[in-house]
Amino acid sequence: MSEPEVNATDTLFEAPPMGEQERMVEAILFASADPVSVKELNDRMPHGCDAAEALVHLQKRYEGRGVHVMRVGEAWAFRTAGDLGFLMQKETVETRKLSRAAIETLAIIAYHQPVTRAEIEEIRGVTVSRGTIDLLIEMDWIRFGRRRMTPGRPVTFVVTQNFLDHFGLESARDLPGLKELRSAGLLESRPPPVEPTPTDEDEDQTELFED
Amino acid sequence: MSEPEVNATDTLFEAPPMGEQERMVEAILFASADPVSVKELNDRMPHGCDAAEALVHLQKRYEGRGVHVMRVGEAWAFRTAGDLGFLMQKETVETRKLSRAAIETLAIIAYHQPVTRAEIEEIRGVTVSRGTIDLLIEMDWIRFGRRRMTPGRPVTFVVTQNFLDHFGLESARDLPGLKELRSAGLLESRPPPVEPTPTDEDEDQTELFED
Amino acid sequence: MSEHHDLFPSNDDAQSVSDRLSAEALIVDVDGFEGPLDLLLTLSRTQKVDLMRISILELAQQYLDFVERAKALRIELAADYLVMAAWLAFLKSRLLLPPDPADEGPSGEEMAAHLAFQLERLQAMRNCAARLMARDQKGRDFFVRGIPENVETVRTVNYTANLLDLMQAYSRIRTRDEFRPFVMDRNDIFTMEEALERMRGLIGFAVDWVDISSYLPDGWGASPMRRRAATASTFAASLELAKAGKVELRQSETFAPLELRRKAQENE
Repeated sequence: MSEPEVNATDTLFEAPPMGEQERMVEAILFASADPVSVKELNDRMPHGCDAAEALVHLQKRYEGRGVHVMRVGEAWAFRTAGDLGFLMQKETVETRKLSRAAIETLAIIAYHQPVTRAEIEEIRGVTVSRGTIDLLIEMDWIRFGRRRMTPGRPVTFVVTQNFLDHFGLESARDLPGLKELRSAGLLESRPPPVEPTPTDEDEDQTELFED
Repeated sequence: MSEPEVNATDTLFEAPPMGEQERMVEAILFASADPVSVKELNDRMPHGCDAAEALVHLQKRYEGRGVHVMRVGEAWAFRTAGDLGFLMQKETVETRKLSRAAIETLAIIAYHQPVTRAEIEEIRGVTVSRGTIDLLIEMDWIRFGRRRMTPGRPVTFVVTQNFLDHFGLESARDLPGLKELRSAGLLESRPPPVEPTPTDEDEDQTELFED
Repeated sequence: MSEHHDLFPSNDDAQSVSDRLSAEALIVDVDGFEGPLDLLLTLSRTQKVDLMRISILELAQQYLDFVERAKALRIELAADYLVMAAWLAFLKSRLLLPPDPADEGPSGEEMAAHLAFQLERLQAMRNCAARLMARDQKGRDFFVRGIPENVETVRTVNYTANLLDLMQAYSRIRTRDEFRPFVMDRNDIFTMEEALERMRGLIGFAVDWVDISSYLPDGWGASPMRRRAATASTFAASLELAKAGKVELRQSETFAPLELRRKAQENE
């Protein structure tokens, strides 16, 4: 439209062969940011072209291919073949260290199972967030144990077989006791920092993970 | 992770037939505006696929079509055929007019890469303004290469994948006229004869030309 | 433009009008040149020969003429143009004079060859730039997919922890109680209150000057820590008593023993 003289000269020539017209439709549909109507195709192609016919050929050519020529309302566009939609997903796997809150909760469950949430909180001295428990359950490291036969019948948590497998333990009883930990030099000899660390708060999901 | 059994079962089967793999590559390349590397193709396709081979078939299939399978460095992309550009006036994005300095600097980087700023200046005979380099980096046509292992460890510049993509080059080796320039010795960095160079001229000599 | 015609009458009548115009344009557009090398390259075109066969001597003369004319026109040339002029003048002299065998350094021919190489290389890069820009370009001649489909990223996170992490976490919790907030061990503290109490009972006897160290409680002089605590509190208690007007303090000189005696009460 901006160069009307192009169209004027085009009329002097025959319309391009159908194979060429098909190529043109192919390129236009490919590059356009929106589906393109037959009218717009004809407007953009040289004078005498028959976009509708070219579309029929093109559609046939793409039958069974990885992309199809699809009608979208009054317009046309390329679309990924329905059976290949799974390729449009990209899976990424990220490895992160378990947060301090989560590992402590897990340790308490392992050493004290079956243990209720209230007991975990008492031992840790801070509340245990739902997210921490959920994460450990989702990882299949802990599961619900029997309910405690005390008022309120609280649920208990125990470690799973998967936990034992992951940590290479025969049973949770094989975990070394405090005395052994101390003799193995695993006990921290210095008091924890006075300043409360954010993970101690355990309020927030985001704080579940260490940076 | 959410469906770990999918991957597990995939390995139980043979890789899909090559025709299917070709369809997959076709779908993935069609869906992306940017070139996709062979590695990413393989990552996204089912286990056992050979994207590189599928690409050979696919490239052949699109020979002479309205869109082509183009190689861009280590990656691949569909691009409309160059002879059909006239149909796309609507899609054309008005590109910034590059200064002569920018174009020459770009060409020197492309043909001499990796090249230091001092070498660019030596070839052009003028200092390269910071803005020129910045502009080319901003356009994602050049990037920093490795530092040169010479005194001062100067940074070098190389062209990017986007540069290759923009100019329809498979690799920097396909730059037009590269061979001829090399055989003519014009790509060698030939140091000037040791003694007086224009830059370390004595003061009194320049004074000859002052009023 | 036209006024420069008179200022620069061509010295070669055979030169075509266009050549003369371009020669003048050189002067007028001196700002348009990208440095002396660019100017040299443009001047070299007037020789109408291949760059490989260009006469560097002639080129040097052309450049020097240019600088002369610019000077006559009172056009201020940037320093690098003048530096190049100086270098070319030097090169010219080397090319014209017979080589001095005592002279070390590159010969005029070597210098000229390098300049020719530089010009040829710059011209080659100019041609490359032109060929590059003449290529089909993305977004102008060929196009990318107009409706790209977003690749959905399914991110899975693997959390890791090993047995050591687990045990360390547990020990951390279980040993937390062993580290109560720091509380002063009071066994070795002799408070000021205690010192006051003790001294109140004793100062009645201090009619004469007494070294206050004699008020230290029994058994507190042995360990240094206890002695320090008792001395400090006894000293503080003495000050307190002096402030209350019960005793007088004196010290004969710096670091001499501090002495105390009961203050006579007026109403006693």
